[in-house]
Formats: sequence, structure tokens, C-alpha cells
Amino acid sequence: MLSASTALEIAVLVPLIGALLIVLAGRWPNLRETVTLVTAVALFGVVMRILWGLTHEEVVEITLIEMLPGLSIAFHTEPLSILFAAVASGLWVVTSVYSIGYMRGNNEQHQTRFYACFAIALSAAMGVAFSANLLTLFVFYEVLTLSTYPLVAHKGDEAAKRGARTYLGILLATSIGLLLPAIIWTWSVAGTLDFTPGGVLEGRITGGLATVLLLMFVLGTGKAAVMPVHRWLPAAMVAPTPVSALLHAVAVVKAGVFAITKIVIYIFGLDFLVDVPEERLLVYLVGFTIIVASIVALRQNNLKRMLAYSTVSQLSYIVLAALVLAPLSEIGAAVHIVAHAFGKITLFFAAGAIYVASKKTEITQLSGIGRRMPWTMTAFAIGGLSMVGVPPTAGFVSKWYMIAGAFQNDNYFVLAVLIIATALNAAYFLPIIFRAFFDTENVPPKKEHGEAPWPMVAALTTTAALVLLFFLYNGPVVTLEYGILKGPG
Amino acid sequence: MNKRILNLLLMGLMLAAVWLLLSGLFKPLLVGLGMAATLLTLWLASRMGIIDAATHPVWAVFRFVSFWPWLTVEIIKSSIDVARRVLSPSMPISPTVFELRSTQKTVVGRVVLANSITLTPGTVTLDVDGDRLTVHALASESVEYALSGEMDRRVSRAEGPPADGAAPPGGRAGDAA
Amino acid sequence: MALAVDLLSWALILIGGAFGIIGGIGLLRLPDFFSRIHAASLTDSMCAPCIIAGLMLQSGFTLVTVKLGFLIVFLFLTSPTASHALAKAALRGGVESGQRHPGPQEERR
Amino acid sequence: MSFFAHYNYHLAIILAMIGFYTMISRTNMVKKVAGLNIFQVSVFILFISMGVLDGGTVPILAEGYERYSNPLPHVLILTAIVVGVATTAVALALVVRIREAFGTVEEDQVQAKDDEP
Amino acid sequence: MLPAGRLPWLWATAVSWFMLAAAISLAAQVLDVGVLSYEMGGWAPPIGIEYRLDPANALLALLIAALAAVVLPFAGRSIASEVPEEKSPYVYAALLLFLAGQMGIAVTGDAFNVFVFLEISSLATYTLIALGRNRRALTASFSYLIMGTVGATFFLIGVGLLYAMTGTLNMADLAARIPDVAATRTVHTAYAFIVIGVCLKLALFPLHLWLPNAYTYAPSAVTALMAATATKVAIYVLIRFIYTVFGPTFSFGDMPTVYLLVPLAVVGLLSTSVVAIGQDKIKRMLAYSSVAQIGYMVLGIGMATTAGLTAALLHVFNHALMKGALFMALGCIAIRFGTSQLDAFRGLGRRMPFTMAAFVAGGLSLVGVPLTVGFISKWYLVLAAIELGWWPIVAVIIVGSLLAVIYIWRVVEVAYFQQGESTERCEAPLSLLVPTWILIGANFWFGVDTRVTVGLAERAAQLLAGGGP
Amino acid sequence: MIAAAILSIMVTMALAVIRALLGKTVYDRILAVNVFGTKTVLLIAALAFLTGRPDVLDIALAYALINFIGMIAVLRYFEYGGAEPAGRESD
Ligand code: NA
Ligand code: NA
Repeated sequence: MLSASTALEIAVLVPLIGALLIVLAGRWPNLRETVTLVTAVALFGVVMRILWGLTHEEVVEITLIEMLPGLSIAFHTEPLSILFAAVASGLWVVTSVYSIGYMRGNNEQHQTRFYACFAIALSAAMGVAFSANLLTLFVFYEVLTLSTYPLVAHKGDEAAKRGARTYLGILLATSIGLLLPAIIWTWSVAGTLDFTPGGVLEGRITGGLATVLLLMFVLGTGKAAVMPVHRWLPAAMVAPTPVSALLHAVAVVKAGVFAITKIVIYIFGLDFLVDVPEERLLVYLVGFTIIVASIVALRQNNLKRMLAYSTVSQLSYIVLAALVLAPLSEIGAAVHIVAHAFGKITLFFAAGAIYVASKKTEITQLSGIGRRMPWTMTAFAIGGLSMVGVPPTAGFVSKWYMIAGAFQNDNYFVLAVLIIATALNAAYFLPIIFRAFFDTENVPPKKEHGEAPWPMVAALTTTAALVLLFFLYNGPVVTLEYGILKGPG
Repeated sequence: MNKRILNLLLMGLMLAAVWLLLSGLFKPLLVGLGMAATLLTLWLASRMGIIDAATHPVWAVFRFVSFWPWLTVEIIKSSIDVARRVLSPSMPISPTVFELRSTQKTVVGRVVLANSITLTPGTVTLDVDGDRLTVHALASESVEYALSGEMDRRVSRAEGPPADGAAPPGGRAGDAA
Repeated sequence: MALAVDLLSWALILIGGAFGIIGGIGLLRLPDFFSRIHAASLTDSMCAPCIIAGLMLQSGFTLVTVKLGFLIVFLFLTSPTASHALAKAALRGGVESGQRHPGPQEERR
Repeated sequence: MSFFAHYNYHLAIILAMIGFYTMISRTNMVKKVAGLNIFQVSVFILFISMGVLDGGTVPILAEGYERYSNPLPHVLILTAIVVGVATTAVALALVVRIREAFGTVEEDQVQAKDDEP
Repeated sequence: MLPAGRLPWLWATAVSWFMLAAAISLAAQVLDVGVLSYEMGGWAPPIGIEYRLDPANALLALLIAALAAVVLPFAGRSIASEVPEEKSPYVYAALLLFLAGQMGIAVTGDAFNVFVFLEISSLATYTLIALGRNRRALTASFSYLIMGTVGATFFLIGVGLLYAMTGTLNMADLAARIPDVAATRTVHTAYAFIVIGVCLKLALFPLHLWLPNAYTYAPSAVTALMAATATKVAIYVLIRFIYTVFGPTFSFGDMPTVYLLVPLAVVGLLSTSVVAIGQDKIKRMLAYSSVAQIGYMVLGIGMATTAGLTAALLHVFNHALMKGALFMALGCIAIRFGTSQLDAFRGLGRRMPFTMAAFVAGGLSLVGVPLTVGFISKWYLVLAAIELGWWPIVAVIIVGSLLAVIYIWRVVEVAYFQQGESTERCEAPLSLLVPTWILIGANFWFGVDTRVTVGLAERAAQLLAGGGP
Repeated sequence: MIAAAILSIMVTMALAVIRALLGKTVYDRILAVNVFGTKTVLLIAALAFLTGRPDVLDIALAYALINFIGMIAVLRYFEYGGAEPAGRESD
């Protein structure tokens, strides 16, 4: 049986080997896709093994390479890591199924490159998830950026290239320009980059400077798409839908918010930041992002763009929750990583299914589509309701913890933001659901169509089911995440 | 005996003598270096085709011995003439270009003539083409004198009967440079 | 005898020096390039040999004398060659060479 | 009279300036090389003149002399001259090749020909 | 006159390997018994020339020998494809002369001897550059010759003035005697001349103008070797003179070295990085990048701390590895396409996968990605800057890396995401790939296992900053 | 007496320098430089006597050689189209 430390070692390796095999199997599509699926399942299994270890008090930390004293590439396990890794690897399985339907249904080019880069991106996501220090986090964060570039530019036309360049430019510029200096600063202040329970900065830096450092971390982690560094996300909508799923739900943006949460908890430490009044300024910035992105989403007609801005605002929920600094809100942040992942991936799967079946991309074209694609649109409705936070969906659970956390700290600004944002979310999701099921068809489709190919429908049904299931069975996750509140020692 | 070898030997002796005279030191190391330099020069010279079986410029030096004193007197005379013209306030000069036919039969002979003309202040050889010399004179008086062929005759006389180094008829005598 | 040699030596040096200066003056005064060649020729053919000869007389008969002799021979071989090369190059380079004597001349080349 | 006390320095500086100016102001590559040579020679002169000793004679051993100038600068500069000659040779060889390739040794004309394909 | 073909190459390669063996044994002895000294012809300094090996120049000698031993096997095919066959013997002759000069600078303990070796290697370099295919190689070589000779002559002036003041040319003796005369104008002038002269040779901005053309038009193998070693040796000379001969007290106390080197390094590394982004000829792009990287090294030197010097020495070593590898990768491309124009890179990711992978790996190292040597030296440089509290410098180093990302990415994008006219595989021959990948491997090896390089650099830096040679 | 020789040689050299500076043609300058060179040979020879170190005569000989070769080299440069733009015939 696999030991936990071996599992940790191979978590990054499994998708990499998968990518290699995918390239080698490139000439035989069936084999290639089988490899993808097998790899995804294997990775999920490995992550589950690590999870099992963690729940049985098997704390693992391994150092792969020590370049200089105190400067190493190292992995460890902790509740937040395992949550992110589990979501990413689990959704990879579903996304792989969906991708097979989408790529074949659309006759896409360069499919081998697509699957290989996808696997590398997952490898990087595992690296981010299990990173035991900021340097490791940074390295895999950049690998994730680079490996997803070919995916975003997949179509290869001018628009795709332009979008991909914006994507790459913003992510690299913010990470090298802000995240890296923040890491260096941390090193020079604390003398270590290790993620340590309780943080490493307390007593070593003044509150004002800590806020500046935190701002550098928040904006430097461009993947979290806090305004004003959110622009890469709408620009990346040129990508094929499975890629959007990867970006929005599986790995990329989650890596961003995961990183911020982890930094807040393990580098700054909640106890330290609570005593820093200036930290509130960041809360305002993030709250502003939530509201503005929601308003922008409301004004979109393109379905995928609307979803993109929705992601911007939902990500800021997570960052906001992390910055509220109450124990319950941290749980809320962690849970929302899961909830949003399930919900958003359902929405994107649905949008992709609509596109594959009817070639429709605009919201106004969707009137009456619910009757042609009942499964798809039902899943869409579930995903949308989860975004709003209506029971019985996953979104309700996370919002519940966030609001509870805000009450814990008497943070009424956050409460107000959450309430306004919920109203806005309802204002842009509910009309679509009504239009799809209750309006009559206004734009006749080019050809008669029903549901999209079955793998896609299977995938989106699964994720929609997960949204509902998470509402019912979130207990283990929440229990696990209480682990992050454990103090030092 | 092979004439080329003889010429080489002679040249080598000359070079060795020059070395010894200039160095004035007779330590084994320096003499050895001198011999090495001599041999290197000989090798280069024969590679460049300077030494062949036909002629050896060294002979010319001896052959023209009778010509030197006359040339010295000539140089002194024309030097005074040029000096007078340069210093005279009116500067009585009349630069002229003229052509001269040489009667020498050897290349060496023609070179001696051309160089003698140049060596003499007041005249300079501009160009040599076959047996025709283009000459520049500071004053037109020199033209008549040069055309009278006094120098040409003396060079020819010193040159002696044509030996093996005869210039090809009408061919280029070669530039002095 | 020694006095005679000394006197001769001084005379030669003085004559050489004088011709050198005259040549220099000519170099400045004469109006065109080809005329100036003759002034230079004055310094090469008169000044240098005279001065070196004067020095030779000063040194008695030693290796130094031989070296000075070498110097004279060398200058006598090279200076007309250099003058000729210079004149020829100037002619090719299109420097005005003064009037042509209506003597036995044909069209060159 | 500090100027004349170190006149060798000043002469070397003047020479160096002449060489430097030539090198910078001329477009003709041969003249540049000439300027470079003047510049180098100024340094050689500086070095050698520094070795001079008041009342010292040429550093060649001879009867009747006690005081010689310092020969070390001479030796060094001899090396430097050799290096300089080699540099000049390479430079001139390059100029010859440049003329073969571009048909000119004027830097601006070479530049102009470079801009053509 | 000379036998063309493979014999000269084999000979040169054998010599380079022998040199490597010698350098290794010397380095081992230095680590074992400390400073090694040898007097040329038995003449004791200051009359005679002393060869002297300490950890600093043992590292340099090792670097030169190692890179030569890797580049010369590479040169065989590369030179054959870029230089006419009848001229290739001259290439190897000049390469060996170049190496002799470089090694000479590394081991000599005599200031004037440095000048001589500097010129010997430079003369060989001029010839090598002129052997490039494009006729512009000639003009590139010519302007390098002019600038390089001026630099060397400046250096000579400085050395001459030092000699006038101290009566010695031995660097150890100079170091001992300069403090007594440090207050004189002559020594100040000497310092200025030496620093400026060496900076010309090492192409510090704004004295770098000769470098881009020289690197661009020289044959690929020559560029690889030059980029890897030539400027490094000049950096070494700069360090030697600033830290050993003049000593930190004089260089940084009496002279405004910091205010000269640091601004120039900063402006240079930023501006030339920006210029590199605009280049369509990748060889020229890397050449500008070299000028920028020289900026990093000079920055480290200008910090006047042991940490800064350590970083500079590390970067000397590490940059040699990365630039050598990158230029060798370009050589692999040149052998197939005869150019390094960006257009030629279209679709190369598929056509020459191993070459392009090497280029990307070298590029990552250039950017300073962790696990590569580039990260190690930049990390030390940043730490040195933080130690001094020079936060703007930290920002500059990071911005420089960001600019490097941009110019490397341009190539990656064209090679991997643009279609070429052909998709046929045309991978470079193994005789080129293997040496290239050896250097790439070294980029990662020394990026992970830093004990040797960091250890040596720290020892050397302590030794140099301590004053004694 | 040797001082007189040196003086006159230096006067000649000065005059030659003036001509070299005045020009007009490049050949005038070369001529002046050549005169300057040969006078340098004499100067060195005379100085050898003045300082009583005739060893220096070797330098005079070497200098005469270099002067001549340099002169021919420069002339060849001008003859074969150094000064003129490209394309001039040379024989
Ligand atoms: Na004459
Ligand atoms: Na002459």
C-alpha cells in the first residue's frame, strides 16, 4: 500500500507522467483519452490516499530539493491543501469526460497538446496545493500559468492569441512584479518562507508595512482576480469551454484564492492580522471588487463573459472571507473554494453544451432553450442558484459560514457587501433561468438540436448533483477544515 | 657549378657579413641567431623568386664603381643649382615633364639610370615604360642637359656588354619601387 | 692631420646642415608638389650624406664608421626609390605636373 | 614650473588627445587605425619617459657609465609595441577585407551599404 | 599550407580537454594547499612574472577550461557549417590562442602580464569574429578592435602610472605598496584608467556598443565561448584590481566607485533588456541580454560587500553556463537554417524539439527561475541588496527578470505557437545537441546542488574582500 | 659642432612639419613626412654622437628601414584607392 509520503511525492508526478504518455499516445485518440481518464482517476486516488492519511493524523512533510539553507522545494499536507487538491483532482475526472465530448463534438485542432497541457496544469496545481513554503508555491504557480497559456490560445486565431497574451502578461507581471518581491520581503523579514501554523511575521513587521505586504500578496496573486488585476479572466474567455472550466473551477483561479488564504493563515497568522487595523483597507478593496464585478456581470450579454465576471466576484468572496479573519469565515473561505468550484464548473459545462448543441453564445438567444436541453438547463439552474446562495445548494453552505464569520467579528461592511452581492447575483442568474424555461424560442437554431453529446451531459449532471450533495453532506469537509484553525504547535 | 646555388651562397655570405657588422658581438648565441636569420631570409628570398640563376644585383654594385664618382660630382653640381633657385627671391623655376629614351640593355642598367636621375636634385623619374623614361625637371635647363644623354651614355658604358640579364625588347623594365 | 680631419668633418656637417635647411625652405617655398620633390631630394642627396660623412670622420675607423656607411648606402638606395614611388603615385593620383616639354614624346598608354 | 617639470606627461596627453580625436572624428577606417596607433604610441612614450633617470644613460651596459635609466619600462613597452603592431596588422587586414566586401573603407558608406539588403 | 578538415578540430578538442584536466588538478591543489605560485623563468618578482593561483582564479580557470571542453566538441560541426573549410584550421588556431590568453589572465599575478594576455585573447577574438559568414562580421570585428584596443591601452596607462608610483608590477606587491601612496593624484588617475579600460573590455553600459554586433556576426561556437568566458575574465580583472590591487578601502573609501558602477549597472541592465525585447535577430537579442547580465555582475561588485561580491562571482559562473548553452542552442538552429532571425523559429518547437527545449531551459535560467543557476545568483544578489537596504535595487533586479521573461517568451511563442512553412523534423546532429545539453544539465545541476559553486564563490569573495590576494 | 648639426636637422624637421600641416595634396604631406623621417634618422645618429653612446646607431638604421617601408606602404594604400571611392582601376 502506498505510504502517505510516497503519495505526496507522486501527486505532482502522476499528471506529469500522464502528460508524457498522452504525447506518446497522440496518434491514437482513443488511447490518448483513455490515458487522460486513467491518469485523472489515479491522481484522484492518490489525493484520497493523502486525505485518508491526514484524517488519521499522518502529518507528512517532505523536502525534495534544498538549494540553499532554508530555501527548498518542499511539500506538506494540511487541511486547506487537501481540500484544494481534492477539488482539483476530482473535477479533473469530470472535466476529462466532458472534454472528450466537447473536443470531439467540435472537431478541435491540436487535441494532444490540449490534453497534455491540461495534465501539466494539474501537476502544477498539485504542486501549489501541497507546497510547504512560498518558494515552492511560487514555482508551481508560474508553471500553472505557463502550462495554461497554450490552452487559452488553443483556437490559434488572432483573438485567441490576443486574449492569451493578456492572460499571460497580467499573470506573469503581477506574480513577478508583486508576488516575488513580497516573497523576498517576507524572507528578509522573517528569514523563512515556510508555511507555519500561526504565521511567521508576527512581531517582525509593523502593521502598516504588513498591510502593504498583504496587498502585494493579494494583488500579486493575479489568479485570484481581485480588481484591478482581474482583466485576464474575461480576456481568457476566448478559450474552449473545458479550459474555462479548468480556469474557473478546477485549478487556476482556485490556486489564486487558495494561495491568498494560505498566506493569510500560515504566513501572516490570524492573530497577528486581527491586530492590524489598516488591514481593513484591503477588505474594502475586495468588497469593492465583489460589487463592481457583479454589476459588470449584470450588463453582459455574452454568456461566458457574464460567467467570467461572476467568477471575479465569487473569488473575491473567498478573499474577503479570508480577510475577515474570523475563524468561521476562514472555514467559509475554504468551503467556498469547493462550493464555487462545483457550481461554476456546472455553469460552464452547461454553457459549453449549449454552444456545442446550438452554437449559441448570447444570453438573449437562450429563450426557450430549456425545452430542447432540459438536463443541461436544469443543471445550469442548479449552478446559478448555488452562485446566489439559495438552499439546497453548496453556495448556501459557504455563504452561511461567511456571514457567521462576519458576525463573529461584527464586521458590518462585509455583511452589507454579502447581502448586496447576493441580490445582484440573483439579478443576473434568475432572468436566464426564466428565459430558458418560460420564454418561447426567439432565435431559431441553424439546425434542429436536442442535448449535447452524452459525455458532456453526463459530466454536467454529475457536477450539478455534487452541488446538491454538498449541501447535504458537507460535514466531513467542514470538520476537516477546522484543522486550519489549530494554533502553532 | 649551378649558378643559382652560387648566387644563394653569395647572398648568404653578404647577409651574414651584414649581421656580424651590425651586431658587433661574437657570442655563440648571437652568432647562432644571426645564422638562423640569414637562413630564414635566404629561404624567403628564394621562395619570393628574388634569387635565380640569371642575375645577381650584387655584381651591379661592382660593375658601376666607375660611375659613382661622376655621379657624386653631378649631385653636388645640381644640388648647388637647386639650392640657388630655391633661395633666389624670384625663384627662377620652370617645372617641366619630358621623356627620355634609355639605351641600356639590362634591367639593372635601366634601374641605375632612373635612380641616378632621381638621386640628382632637380630631376626625378616619374615613370619607366620599356626604354622610355618620363622625367620631371625643376628647371627647363635640365631638360636639354638630360636629353643630351650624358648620363645615359655613362650608365651604358658602365653596364658593359650585354650579359645574361638582357631586358626583353620593348618589355617593361620594371618599376624602381 | 687630426685637425684637418676635424675641419673637414665640421665643414661636411655644416654643409649638410645648410642643405638640409635649404631643402626645408624649398619644401615650403616651391609652388607645387613636383617641384617640392626636388627640394626633398636636396635633403636626401646632399644633407644626409654630408652629415653622416662628417660623423664618420669624427668617429675614426671603428664599427661605428661601418654602421654609418651602412646608413649612407641604405639611404642612397631607398631615397630615390621612395621619391620615384611618391612621384609616380602622385602622377596617377592626378596631381598637376607642370608643362610638358615638346620633345620626343608620344601618347602614353 | 610644474608644467615643464612633467613635460613628458603633457606631451603624452597631447599625443593621446590627437590620436583619440582622430579615432573618433574620422570615418575612414585607415585613419582610425592611424589614430589608434598615435594613441598607443603616446602611452609608450609616457612609459619610457618615466624610466628616465636624471643624468642616467641609455640602459645598455658600457664602459665608463654608472648611472643607467630604468630598463624595465623599455622591456615592457617593447612587448606592448609588439602587441600594438599585431593589433595594427589585424586591423589593417580587416580593413582590406572590408574593402573587398563593401568596396569602401569609409564607415558611413559601409553603413549605407549595410542598410541595403 | 595547413591541413584542413577534422584534424585541427580534434587537436584543439584534445588540447581543451587536457586544459580541463590541468585546471581540475590545479583547483584541487589550491583547495588542498592554498595559494600556488610559480615564477616564470626563475626570475623573482618584481622583475620576473609570477603566476599565482588562489580560490578566485582557480574557479575562473576551471570555468574557462570546462566551457572550452564543452564548446570545442560542439565547434566541430558548427564551424564546419559556418566557416569555409580552408579557413577552419585558423579558427581552431585562433580559438586556442584565445584560450591561452584567457587562461593567462586567470593565472598571472603580474599587472602588465594581464595586459599582454588581454590583448592576446582579444586579437584572437577579432580574428574569430571576422571569420563570421556575414560581411558585417568584418565591421563588427573592426569596431570591437578599436574599442577593445582603447580599453586595453587605458588599462596600460593605469598600470604604467601604478608602476611609476610603486616600482612594481606584481599584483601582490602593488597591493602592499599602494596604501602608502594612495593619497596621490597619480594613483587616483591610475584607478580611473584601469576601471574604465576594463569596463570597455567587459562591455559595461554605455561602453557596450561593440558587443551586440560582435556576438551577432561571429560564428556560433565562437559566440558561445566568448559570451561564456571573455567578458567573465574581464569581470575577474575588474574584481582583482578593485578588491585586491587597490583594496576595498581605497576603491570604495577614497574613490566614488559605488556611484560609478551601480548607476551604470542599473541603467545598463534595464535599458539593454528593453532593447533586447525589440530585437528580431535572436543572436543579437541574447547579445543585448549579455550586456544586461553584465550589469548584474557589476552591480554585485559595486555593492562593496562580501555578499555582493559573492553574488557577482556566482553570476560570473552561472551566466557562463546559461549564455553558453543558449548560444549553443542558436548554433544548433544556425546549422539547419543559417540564421537566427525570429521568423526562422516558426514551428521549431516541433521541428527541433530538443534544441528548442534546450533554448527554453536556458531561457528559464536566464530569467532566474528556481532550480536553475539563474535563480541562485539572482537570489544572492537580492539578498546582498537587502543587506544594504537597497530596496530600489531589489526592484530593479526583479524588473530585469520580468524583461527577460518578455524577450525569452517572444521566442517561445513563435517557436511553439506559430506554424512554420514546414513541419518536417530537422533536429540538430547529436554532436551539437550533446554538448548543448551538457551545459543545460549544468544549469540545473548547479541550480539544485549549490554547495560547490556557492562554497567556492563565498571563499573567493571573503578572500578578495579581505584584501590579500 | 654636433649641436649645430642637430639644430639644423631640427630646423629642417620643423619646416617639414609645416609643409605636412599645410598640404595641399596628400602627396605633399607624405613627402614632408618622408623628409621628416629621414631627418629623424640623422637626428638619432647625431644624438648618438652627442651622448657618446654610438650603440644608438642601430636604432637609426632600424628607423631608416621602418621609415622606408612605412612610406611605401602608405603610398601603396593611396595608389590602390584608399582615398578614392571604390571602383578605381589599379594595375
Ligand atoms: Na632628384
Ligand atoms: Na627617403
